[in-house]
Amino acid sequence: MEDLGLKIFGAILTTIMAFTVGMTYGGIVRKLTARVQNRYGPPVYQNFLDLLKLQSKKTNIAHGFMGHMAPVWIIIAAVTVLMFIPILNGNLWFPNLSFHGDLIFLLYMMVFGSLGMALGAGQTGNPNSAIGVTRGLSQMVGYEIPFVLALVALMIQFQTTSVQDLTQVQHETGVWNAFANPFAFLAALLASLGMFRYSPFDIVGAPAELASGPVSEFGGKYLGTMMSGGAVFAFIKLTLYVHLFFGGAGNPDDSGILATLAGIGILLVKTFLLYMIPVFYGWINPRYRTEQAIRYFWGWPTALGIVGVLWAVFFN
Amino acid sequence: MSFIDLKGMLQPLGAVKQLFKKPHTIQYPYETNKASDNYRGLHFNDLDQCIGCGNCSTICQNDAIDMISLDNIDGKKGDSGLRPRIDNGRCCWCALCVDVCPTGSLNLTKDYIFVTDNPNDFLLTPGLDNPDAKDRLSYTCDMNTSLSLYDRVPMRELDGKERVKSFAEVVLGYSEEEARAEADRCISCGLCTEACPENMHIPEYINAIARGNDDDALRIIYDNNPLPEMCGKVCTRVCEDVCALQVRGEAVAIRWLKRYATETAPTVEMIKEIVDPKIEEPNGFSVGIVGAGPAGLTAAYYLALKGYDVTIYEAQAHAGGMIMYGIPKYRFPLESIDKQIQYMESIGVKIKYNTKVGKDITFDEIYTNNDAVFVGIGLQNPWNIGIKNEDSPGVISAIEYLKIINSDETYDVGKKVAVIGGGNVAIDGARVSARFGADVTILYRRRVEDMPADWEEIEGAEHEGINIVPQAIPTRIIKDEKTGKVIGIEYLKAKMVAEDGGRPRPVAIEGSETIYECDTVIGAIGQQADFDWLPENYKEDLIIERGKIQVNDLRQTGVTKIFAGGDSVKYGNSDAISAIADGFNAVKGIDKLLLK
Amino acid sequence: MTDLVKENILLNAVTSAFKIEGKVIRDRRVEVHADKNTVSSILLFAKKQLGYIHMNHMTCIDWIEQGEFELVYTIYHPVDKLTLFVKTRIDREIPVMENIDTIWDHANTYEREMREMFGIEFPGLVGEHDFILEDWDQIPPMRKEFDTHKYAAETFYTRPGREDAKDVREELSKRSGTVVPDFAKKYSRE
Amino acid sequence: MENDKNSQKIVDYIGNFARKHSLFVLAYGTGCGAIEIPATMTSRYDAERFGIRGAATPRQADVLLITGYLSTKTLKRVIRVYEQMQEPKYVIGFGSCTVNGGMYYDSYNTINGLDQYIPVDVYINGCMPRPEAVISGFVKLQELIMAGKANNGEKYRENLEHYRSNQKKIIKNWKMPDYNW
Repeated sequence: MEDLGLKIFGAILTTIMAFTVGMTYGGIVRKLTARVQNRYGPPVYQNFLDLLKLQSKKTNIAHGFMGHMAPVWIIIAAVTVLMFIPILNGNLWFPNLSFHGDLIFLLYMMVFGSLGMALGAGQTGNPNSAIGVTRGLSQMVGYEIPFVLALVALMIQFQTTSVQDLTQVQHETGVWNAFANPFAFLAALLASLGMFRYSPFDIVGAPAELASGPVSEFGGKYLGTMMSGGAVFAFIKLTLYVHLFFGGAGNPDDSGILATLAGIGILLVKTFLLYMIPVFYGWINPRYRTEQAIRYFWGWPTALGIVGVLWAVFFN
Repeated sequence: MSFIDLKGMLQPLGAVKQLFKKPHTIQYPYETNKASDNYRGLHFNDLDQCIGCGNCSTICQNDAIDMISLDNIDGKKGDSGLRPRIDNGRCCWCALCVDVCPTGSLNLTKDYIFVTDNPNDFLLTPGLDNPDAKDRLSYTCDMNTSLSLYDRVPMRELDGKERVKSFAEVVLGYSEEEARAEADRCISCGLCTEACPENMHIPEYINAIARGNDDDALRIIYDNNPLPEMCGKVCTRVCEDVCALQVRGEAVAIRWLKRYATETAPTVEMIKEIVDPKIEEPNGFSVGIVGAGPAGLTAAYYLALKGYDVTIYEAQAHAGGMIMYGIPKYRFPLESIDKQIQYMESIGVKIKYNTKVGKDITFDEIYTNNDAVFVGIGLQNPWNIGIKNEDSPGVISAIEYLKIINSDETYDVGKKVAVIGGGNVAIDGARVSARFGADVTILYRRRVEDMPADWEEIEGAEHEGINIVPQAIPTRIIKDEKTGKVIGIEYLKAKMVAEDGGRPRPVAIEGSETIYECDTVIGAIGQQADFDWLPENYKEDLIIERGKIQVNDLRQTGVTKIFAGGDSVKYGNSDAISAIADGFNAVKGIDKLLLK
Repeated sequence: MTDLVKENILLNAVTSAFKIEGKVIRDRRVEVHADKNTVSSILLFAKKQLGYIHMNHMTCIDWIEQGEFELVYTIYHPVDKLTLFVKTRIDREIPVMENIDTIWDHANTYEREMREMFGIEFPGLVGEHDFILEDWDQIPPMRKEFDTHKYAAETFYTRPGREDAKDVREELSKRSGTVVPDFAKKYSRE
Repeated sequence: MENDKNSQKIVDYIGNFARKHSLFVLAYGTGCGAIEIPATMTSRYDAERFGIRGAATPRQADVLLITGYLSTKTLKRVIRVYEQMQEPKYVIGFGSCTVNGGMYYDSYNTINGLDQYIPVDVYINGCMPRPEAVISGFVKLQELIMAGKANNGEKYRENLEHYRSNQKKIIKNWKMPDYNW
């Protein structure tokens, strides 16, 4: 029972941390983007204000069952996925529901949020939403291929389908997977550009032409909830990448306060640096059209993914 | 094309260095930006400088400017008392109002931020609501950028050397193009109409000239002035003193434009055809008029139009009064007067010449035979100069002198002439003398800029070689002991002493006696009315104070049946247009008295 | 200044073919005045024979005093860079004009606009009647007898608070106690 | 009771503070002013400092910018957009045209006073207002929000009859859906 209590506490702690970190990163990115654009930009906590305001707005518009469910779906997907992500490697305070094969499970669950959004957007009947969803799903088809190839390469190389195991391997050998299989890493990294939907892959929600795309019919609390889900998802992706390729964070043998804080610190540094890659890529790139984006993902990233798989098959 | 474009891949990294630069954001509202030098922001109006001409309101394409009366601003002559108020809910800051402001009082400022939650806040009275904006003027209207035309179309004149040779008319008149161009300058504000004693419809007839409808212009003029030819030539034109354009530039040549309008109808028949006066059926009343001066003629004309039986009794052989005998012919030729008189007579005004009331006919007779009497006798008797040896031969008053000259008689002024006084009559006397080849000097007590005469007259005199000695107080006339004739005049130099609440007063400087040698001294320091012809019993009832008959608004005297006008009543200045106004108003009075 | 050779050749070609009047406005601008029935044949002739393959514009002018609408067809020769104005006048009371959207498709847009703004009928013109205006129930707004100022004042809200405005000329007349006669008022400032 | 009131006050304060600093703007580019919005968003003026940010759809927007004259045809769309916005919502009128018609005051198809058809919180003077003026308009709106005076949606709901009758006077063929708030 003691174990279960700790797990429940850990789940709540994880969720709060994921939400806070995700939102803050968003705020920092807005600030940095502003600075790169030679202006001051909003304060770092702007996203929290936005969320607070959105949640305090009246929301009287109903678009049917899926319209109501979409944000909920997203947040459920986000929290569920979060439960399977190791936050700190083997730390007692941040337990997770790992099992053998959870990497494959995550692959499916991570699409779940987008699907919920797609269904909700479809129910609203707004043509802009429909177009946005089509574009979003097309783009997803684009980046999923290199991403899956990269993960398959890892699975083959280390003969495991558990995120926990992959992290443990890196911890034991001391070699990050980013160096163990650089091709798979590069493929996954390029795929992550699409995942975060920063420019140039932001045609899904292009405000000027699509009226923010899939979310165009969602305002107020719906949008706020979606925003929270998005923030959690951003944290999930970053943490997953850190654990898959950058050796994870935290020491599985020590769950003391100091070690935990150090682990969190390392996690934040690593995730932030990782996050800056798509953001930076976004600063300097204009927007791609959907077919350009797909061509991009099916070009170099996919090739790198295949090389990564071959590397895993033939050199290990 | 290389396989991997390394430069192309790394170049964008340069964007990162922006992170450490100072942003070039202006952190409004914590920092402010300076508006450009001629930014067109909210309006500012200098309320003291503004004359309320309403030109801004007229030009505004968005109907955004209203003229309203403000509490602390009263109208006066040359100021309508109204001030513009801008509806910022209409204004689009095109600044046309600024460009056409004749005084330059309306400007735009650098203030452009005005935010409110109340849509009724957008009415702004510039100057009143933002008095501190004066320091932040940006788009202003200077003389170069203004759309108003400040320069008068010059009037063609005879050359000074040419004109002293004869009594030919000095002013040549506007040609059609010149008149149209000059009329186009008018902004039709109407400030002049209030200044004009007769309240002529000045903007209307100038507009008619500008649009090429000279006939309409003449009709509008004849609506309340039957002597436009005279006014067009010798009017004192107080209207031009209050012209909105005169504040910064030259006034519209209202007088010359009127002259132009009258010149388009050179004969009596044409005047009659164009003006087409509507003469009403005789109403059975008769009015007697004493004196065929401007006042009497005006009263006669409008009374005749209204169907009265009008008779004028004139002592001289010519009608016109002071315009006939007091104004030299180079300013107002004889044929012009004759034309006007003929036109008067053609509509039924009867004039009895050489009929001096009190001598050829008694006033009682006129009084009893008519239903009303109008007295327009003018000022006939000159004031004395009031210095020693005034009665010597060679000393003459300007009025007498002009009368002699205008009656085609001769008067020998000799080689050198001194004229005392600074009014129009003095200048007339001087210029007439100059035409006889004399060397003329005007002695005036004050400075040249204080002279009551028209600046055009003064300039004309200077062009004709007349010497003006200002600040000179005559003390005595020197006469030759043997012949008794004038040989010179002695005067003291004066200095101007500022006086509280008045114009500077000349004070003689002791021991500065100067002698000017001359053959003739012409005195022109004012005239007074002659009431000798009036029976004593009327004199009391008429109430004559300080030489002037007291009348009410309708020019009615103490005696119900007697009306009076012209120079001899207390109303207005001593000029022709005031006399015309008196005549015009007396008609209203007579109408009221007789027709009720 | 060019010697206007091209322009005169064009003018002669059109005027002699249809026996109509015309003139060279300035370099590269030629206008001809046609009868309303010959307009389409002139346009066709210009398009097929002379190479005026592009219609720039088509517009209407309301000559209310003459009781006529003037229609101006502006067509352009992209090689010679000449612009030909074909002008015609139609009766204002019976405003019917031939439909030319068979010659240029985009004439349809201009004709629909004119139908709505001037009330000119083009028989056979395809398209909804509510094109630019919606629910218009007055006379066509571009006709000169339509008083747009009055209509706007009646239909739309005008913010109160400006009733105390005074007219300078009236104020001055009132102060001096005179009245400007009616015949003179037309020269007063509006 | 008093305690309740105070807690309500604090909630209001926090809500207003968040609203004040997070304004999602729907720029309905009707007139000339549409060109001033991008300028306001540029790095020179940087409206995002105030949490002002473009919202592409009326569902997400807090502020509706009417950037100039409205033709009767556009008014229909504006009313629909406005009604789709979720409370609390605010309207900013740009320039003269929204106050008293501006230079289109005598046009046959341009409305004159915007506040007759939808309630307006803040007017910005100008033709058109410069970006600084636009920002000062937002600052004014922020003040109103903080003071709890910006209750545009409520005003509209309460005076719906008035606004509807005015709207129907202009839009003769009323075929608009009624929204339930």
